[in-house]
Amino acid sequence: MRQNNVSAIIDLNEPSDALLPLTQFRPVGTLPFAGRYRLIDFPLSAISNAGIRDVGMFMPRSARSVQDHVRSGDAWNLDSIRGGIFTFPYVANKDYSDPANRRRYYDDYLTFLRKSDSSYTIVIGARNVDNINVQEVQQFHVEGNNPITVLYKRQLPDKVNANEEALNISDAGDVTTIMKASEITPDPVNHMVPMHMGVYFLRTSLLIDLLQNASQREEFIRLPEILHEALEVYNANGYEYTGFYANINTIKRYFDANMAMLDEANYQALLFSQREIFTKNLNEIPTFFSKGSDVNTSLLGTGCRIEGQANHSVIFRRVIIDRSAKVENSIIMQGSKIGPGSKLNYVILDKGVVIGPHLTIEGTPEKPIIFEKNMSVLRASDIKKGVQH
Amino acid sequence: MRQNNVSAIIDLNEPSDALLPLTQFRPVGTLPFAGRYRLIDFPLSAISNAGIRDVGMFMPRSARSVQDHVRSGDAWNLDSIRGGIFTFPYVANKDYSDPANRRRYYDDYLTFLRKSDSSYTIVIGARNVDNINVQEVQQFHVEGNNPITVLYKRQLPDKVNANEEALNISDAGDVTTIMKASEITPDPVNHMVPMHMGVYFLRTSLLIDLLQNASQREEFIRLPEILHEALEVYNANGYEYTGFYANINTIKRYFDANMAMLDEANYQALLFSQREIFTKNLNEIPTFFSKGSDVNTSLLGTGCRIEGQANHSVIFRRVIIDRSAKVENSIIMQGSKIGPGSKLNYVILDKGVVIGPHLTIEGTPEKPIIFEKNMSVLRASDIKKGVQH
Amino acid sequence: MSTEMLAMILAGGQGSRLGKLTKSTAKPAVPFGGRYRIIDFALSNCFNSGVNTVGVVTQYQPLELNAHIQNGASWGLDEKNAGVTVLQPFASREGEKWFQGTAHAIYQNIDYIDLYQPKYILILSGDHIYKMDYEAMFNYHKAKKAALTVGVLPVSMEEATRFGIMNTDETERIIEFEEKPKKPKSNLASMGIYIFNWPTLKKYLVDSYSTDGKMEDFGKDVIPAYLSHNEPTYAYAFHGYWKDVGTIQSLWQANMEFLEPNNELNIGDREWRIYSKNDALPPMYVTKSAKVNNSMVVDGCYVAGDIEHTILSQNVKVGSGTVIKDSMVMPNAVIGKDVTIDHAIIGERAIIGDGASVIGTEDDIAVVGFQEVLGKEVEDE
Amino acid sequence: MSTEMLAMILAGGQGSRLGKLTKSTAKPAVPFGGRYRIIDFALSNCFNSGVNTVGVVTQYQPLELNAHIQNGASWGLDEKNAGVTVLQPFASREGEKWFQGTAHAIYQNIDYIDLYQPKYILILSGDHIYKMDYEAMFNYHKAKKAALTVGVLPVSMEEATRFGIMNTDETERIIEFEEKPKKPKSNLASMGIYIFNWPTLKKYLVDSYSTDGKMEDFGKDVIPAYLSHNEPTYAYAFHGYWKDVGTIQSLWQANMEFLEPNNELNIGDREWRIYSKNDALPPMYVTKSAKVNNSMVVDGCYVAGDIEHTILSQNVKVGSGTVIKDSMVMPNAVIGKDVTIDHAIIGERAIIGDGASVIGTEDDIAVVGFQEVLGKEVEDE
Repeated sequence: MRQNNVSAIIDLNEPSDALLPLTQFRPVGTLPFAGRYRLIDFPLSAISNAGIRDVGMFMPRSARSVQDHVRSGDAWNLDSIRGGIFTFPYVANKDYSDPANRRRYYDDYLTFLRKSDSSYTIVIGARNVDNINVQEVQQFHVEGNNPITVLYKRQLPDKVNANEEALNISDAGDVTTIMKASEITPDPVNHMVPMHMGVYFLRTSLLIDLLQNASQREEFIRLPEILHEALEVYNANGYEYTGFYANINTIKRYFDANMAMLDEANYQALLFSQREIFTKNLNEIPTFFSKGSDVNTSLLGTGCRIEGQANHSVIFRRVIIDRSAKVENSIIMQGSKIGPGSKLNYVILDKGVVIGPHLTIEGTPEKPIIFEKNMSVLRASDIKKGVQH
Repeated sequence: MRQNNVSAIIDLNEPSDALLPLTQFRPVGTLPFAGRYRLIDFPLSAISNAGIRDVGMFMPRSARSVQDHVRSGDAWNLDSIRGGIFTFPYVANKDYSDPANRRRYYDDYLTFLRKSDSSYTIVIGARNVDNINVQEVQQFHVEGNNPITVLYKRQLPDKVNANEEALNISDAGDVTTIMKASEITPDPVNHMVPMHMGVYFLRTSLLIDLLQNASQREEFIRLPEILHEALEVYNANGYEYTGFYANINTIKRYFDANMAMLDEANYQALLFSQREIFTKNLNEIPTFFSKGSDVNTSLLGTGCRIEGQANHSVIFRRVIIDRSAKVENSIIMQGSKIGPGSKLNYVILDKGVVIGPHLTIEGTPEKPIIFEKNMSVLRASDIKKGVQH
Repeated sequence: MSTEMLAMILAGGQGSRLGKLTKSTAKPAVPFGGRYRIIDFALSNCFNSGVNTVGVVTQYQPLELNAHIQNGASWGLDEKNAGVTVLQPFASREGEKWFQGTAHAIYQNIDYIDLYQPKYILILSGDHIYKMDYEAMFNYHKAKKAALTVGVLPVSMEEATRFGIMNTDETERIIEFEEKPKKPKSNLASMGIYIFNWPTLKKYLVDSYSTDGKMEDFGKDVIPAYLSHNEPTYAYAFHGYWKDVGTIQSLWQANMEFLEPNNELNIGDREWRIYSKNDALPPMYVTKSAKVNNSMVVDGCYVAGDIEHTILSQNVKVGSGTVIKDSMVMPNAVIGKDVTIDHAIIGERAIIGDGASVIGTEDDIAVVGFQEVLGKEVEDE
Repeated sequence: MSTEMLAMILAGGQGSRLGKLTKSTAKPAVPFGGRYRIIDFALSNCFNSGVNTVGVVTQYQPLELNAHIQNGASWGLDEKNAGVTVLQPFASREGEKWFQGTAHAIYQNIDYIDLYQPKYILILSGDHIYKMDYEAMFNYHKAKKAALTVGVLPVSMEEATRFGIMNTDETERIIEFEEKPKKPKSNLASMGIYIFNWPTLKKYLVDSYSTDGKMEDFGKDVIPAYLSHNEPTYAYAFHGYWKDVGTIQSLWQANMEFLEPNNELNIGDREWRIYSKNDALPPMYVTKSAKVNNSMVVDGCYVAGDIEHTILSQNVKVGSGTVIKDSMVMPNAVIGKDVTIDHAIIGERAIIGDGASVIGTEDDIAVVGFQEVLGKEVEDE
């Protein structure tokens, strides 16, 4: 019943080039998702639901969106008199040639971990869509043989990229190495590959040792690499996560994961589970569906005005779909406006995009067309401003 | 009655070399003051007491101490549903050679000012100890002839450094230029010089214009310089501040300002005025004065254990003064410990300094000896670790 | 602590004319407009008008109201030395303090009010839907050097017979007050909104309760006393949308008006926002089989049926084959498949079983109470 | 919402044995130890034990208690779907709900408790000074498969005659309960701390109030009923500092014990902190003429006099020439010059004029009430 003696580390410096232009001014962790959330809501909620109150966040280059969203952490009960959010400021990659910056990197982690006085630490990214039961992971870890526990999700090889990381699991069930997905033999029964989720659970004292050892080295080595190495030295317990999972590392994955939420089973399983997904609270008016509007198989935020059609789409708050406009298979972020008569299919609009009247914009399921934040697309010639890759 | 339509800008990047080593890991703005406060509490309280709820803070290189202290801003009512604290990340000085960083500098300010939708803006530093009535300044500004109002405090020339900035005030009462104190003729009656407090009040629309113009220039120019120039172009209304004032720009000033608070009149006037000084709330046990302790003319925080003597000193929370130790004319910051029998006179201990038993450390009123954060001074040979300058 | 004007919201009414809807909750906590509770309007008006200290007086089933208001942060009413306080009956050495009427409720909370030493006190009702700038009324009160200013709404002469009517002279000073006059002389209906100079009001109340104790009600007792003692009492006319939602019929009507895109209340105006306690709920999901027209839907809703000219509140579930028309569904209601709902109000956490019908008419709105279960269990999808 | 164990703190007592100190405030809001109010101990124990949902039941002069507790954030009791709720009397369709006794107060708040669907309920008193890990007691309760576990304190046999005494068998099961026995058979005194299985307790209460309504008090009614119905009822012994501060004498005594550097309560232990609502006050100022020995002083204090074996609470002012010994001064008291105070408790916001004396003895502590003014006005310095 007492709060868990676990602290959490979230590193928001995750590779994001494959998600451009959506990640031009934000890290992967604050990508809007499913009409209401940001990706970082998933790890923060998992942490909060496990009663964890000490969270260290390694801030990305563009920290504004993280600060705006997380604020004092009150949405996740992280503004308590005990614990709270501890942020590590961003250091440009090249600056790690400076030994003072290297030292600060390790010192930040070590200071946080010692201050938390926790027995265990979970290290978790901000790019996964999932709903992890951290208390169950802790239980699994305590009963396991190895000093580190690592999480995996079984997936079919054709659903993953050959270069993505998978776990090599011994017959005894220990995780011995991390390999490319293409190098792992799929399970003979279900034909699946255990994909590395990038989530580690271990004793805080061990993590402190690992960081201290790394700080003695000549070359700079980041926390994910430290854990990767440690896993191969010590072996790890492999905890299988079985719920909804998406690893948002490409535009295609981002698009597909949003579309997957339009499947009612996924919507219910991920968002209405025992373990609530928390996010920043907003004061917004109801969404108005006018006479003659036509909406099907869609998620919508509040504050929208829908006069036209929306079909199989994810629509964030304060979006306007004007009369006889039609949005299909698209993601429309906060505050975007679609002018009368315009047709969108396989399109992603970042926040505040304005689409003028009577335009037709058509992407493909493989390559949706993306319009950057606050862009105006008022005439047909503007459509080429969209990015497709 | 409705909240004032004023926003505030606090730049925490103030010169701090003359305050080393106290400013090694913190900006001037988070220097501990008077046993309980940080310097930034004074501008934040002035802002809060005037009903201002939009505050832009330009963060310093070492942002941790600012974040730890200010948090969500709730101690100053700055965590409301409307407004709040907007932080501008630190950019290393040299990086302003990069046009992208220059652009971001101006954009940050402009975004904040436009978002605040305020009529007026106060620009204020974090290095002053004072208790400004911003509503009175606003009233004064509205009634004045010039588009900018600047604050000054009259001081005797021997209390200021020749190079400090003073205001040149015309016979008509307009501030026309900023000059060195030594260049200004003191008032023939009171022999005082109007010292520039570095606080400006102006229409937000004018500040936006000034920033936009500056952003067009070739060379980089910071906000204080922009305002300095504008003052000379437009002239300014000079608002005379008459309360307690200290501009903390040297160790000597820092030391003297703390000692000044031991004068009961200053203590009452600054800390028990109508305009409360807010600071971060702390949960701390009472201070215990043991049998035989002897404390006089001193300020103390909570959580201390005093067994020895304290005379004319400023003692922060959780300090231990062991039996027969004696502290005089000194500033002892949070968590420091003074061993039995040790004598300190004209000494500044940063946080968490441990002074061993039976040591005598003696600075001078002009040059107190400073010991850095968490330093251990266990034997006589360690005393030379102290800094005196 | 001191504040120039303190507001007291009288939220104590049992609201028995709302029938089943207020069986286990206070009227100000009744949901409205999909996203709000009635008291949100008074609280938001306070914040938007710069009134930062608010007492909410309640004594009837306050659990939901307390849970809604919490520390007032949702409305910006959580500043130091200010904020919102829920005031309930309590016991003192003098005995138990139950509230007997609007003025008596203020009398019983003098200790609370005096904590803030206000010069003025703003009395509000917790069950009206409107947007009003109390600061403008306050400026009027000060300009008129009034002891009491009464907020009044110009109504039609026919309607005037149903209200307390203020008859004024050419300076807007009130010279007579008539409760539901058969032949009204004026059309200025009292909104139950008052600004008093606090020291004067306090004296009237304390004097009364140390003698005959007759100052129970503002309309019946205090205003007549002020008039007979020649206290300067003025009428401040409010022009704008205002609705008392004290009956099933008016509550339904106000919700239907709320649906109108050009509704005078203008809920979307971001310069005068109406705040509420917001939970972080999942986005609404509109399924393949759904049809939603001329309706408002909010977060947490799951809609598989046909929704026409209807408001769905947070976390409402509507099964497929169901048709809902001209209705208001309150939060957390679960409506099964093939249900027919027409001209109805469905209470919070009500459960309407598959195939059930709830049919009202424009003059006789059907009501399903809070947590009421109708028809057979809803099938798990 | 659901929580495994919910705590209910009974903070409703009028505390008339505290005389003037509780004339206008509830007992749990009485200041203690310079920096605390009595209820801080129960609330901090809850947070430290991982109990995150707490109802505080009160009906007597709750203004100060409410202002102190606010939203519970000071004690970490402000989490979503949890937190602290102050429960006061209210009216329902069934009538007005006044609390008649400890068990009746729980009965009246069944709706609140059921919001969280707890399996267990922890009953606490709001007027004890102690540090206790309720989680350890909870583990005991589950291990014993008890329906009720009573927290007991081993006392001396002489003292046992003043308490409710639990007689147990060798398994620690309670077989008999005696209120203030003349010849005690055991030394296990009830602390007024209970863990019940909530469904069972609820059934007992509901059955009682639908028939004879006799389940008013836990000690007098509920425990005997549990024993007579053979419900498994166990005694959990607590070892540590525990003090009921229900009288002037015991309140003074507990404060003096608090001053002892080796006090068993160990207030400085940062592993089990006692939290309180903290205001940001200026540092304490000890003047040239002051002498402070064997005393505790906190922020906001101004000390120019001679303080010996005394606790000064927040914002207390003590003029020069004044001598205070063996006393406890509550927040915001102003003590003039040349005052003599000995063996006394000075109430909140009391004013002691220049030259006045307040002299008690160890057996008859002198008391100055809340806001009481003694002697002539204090001279402005």
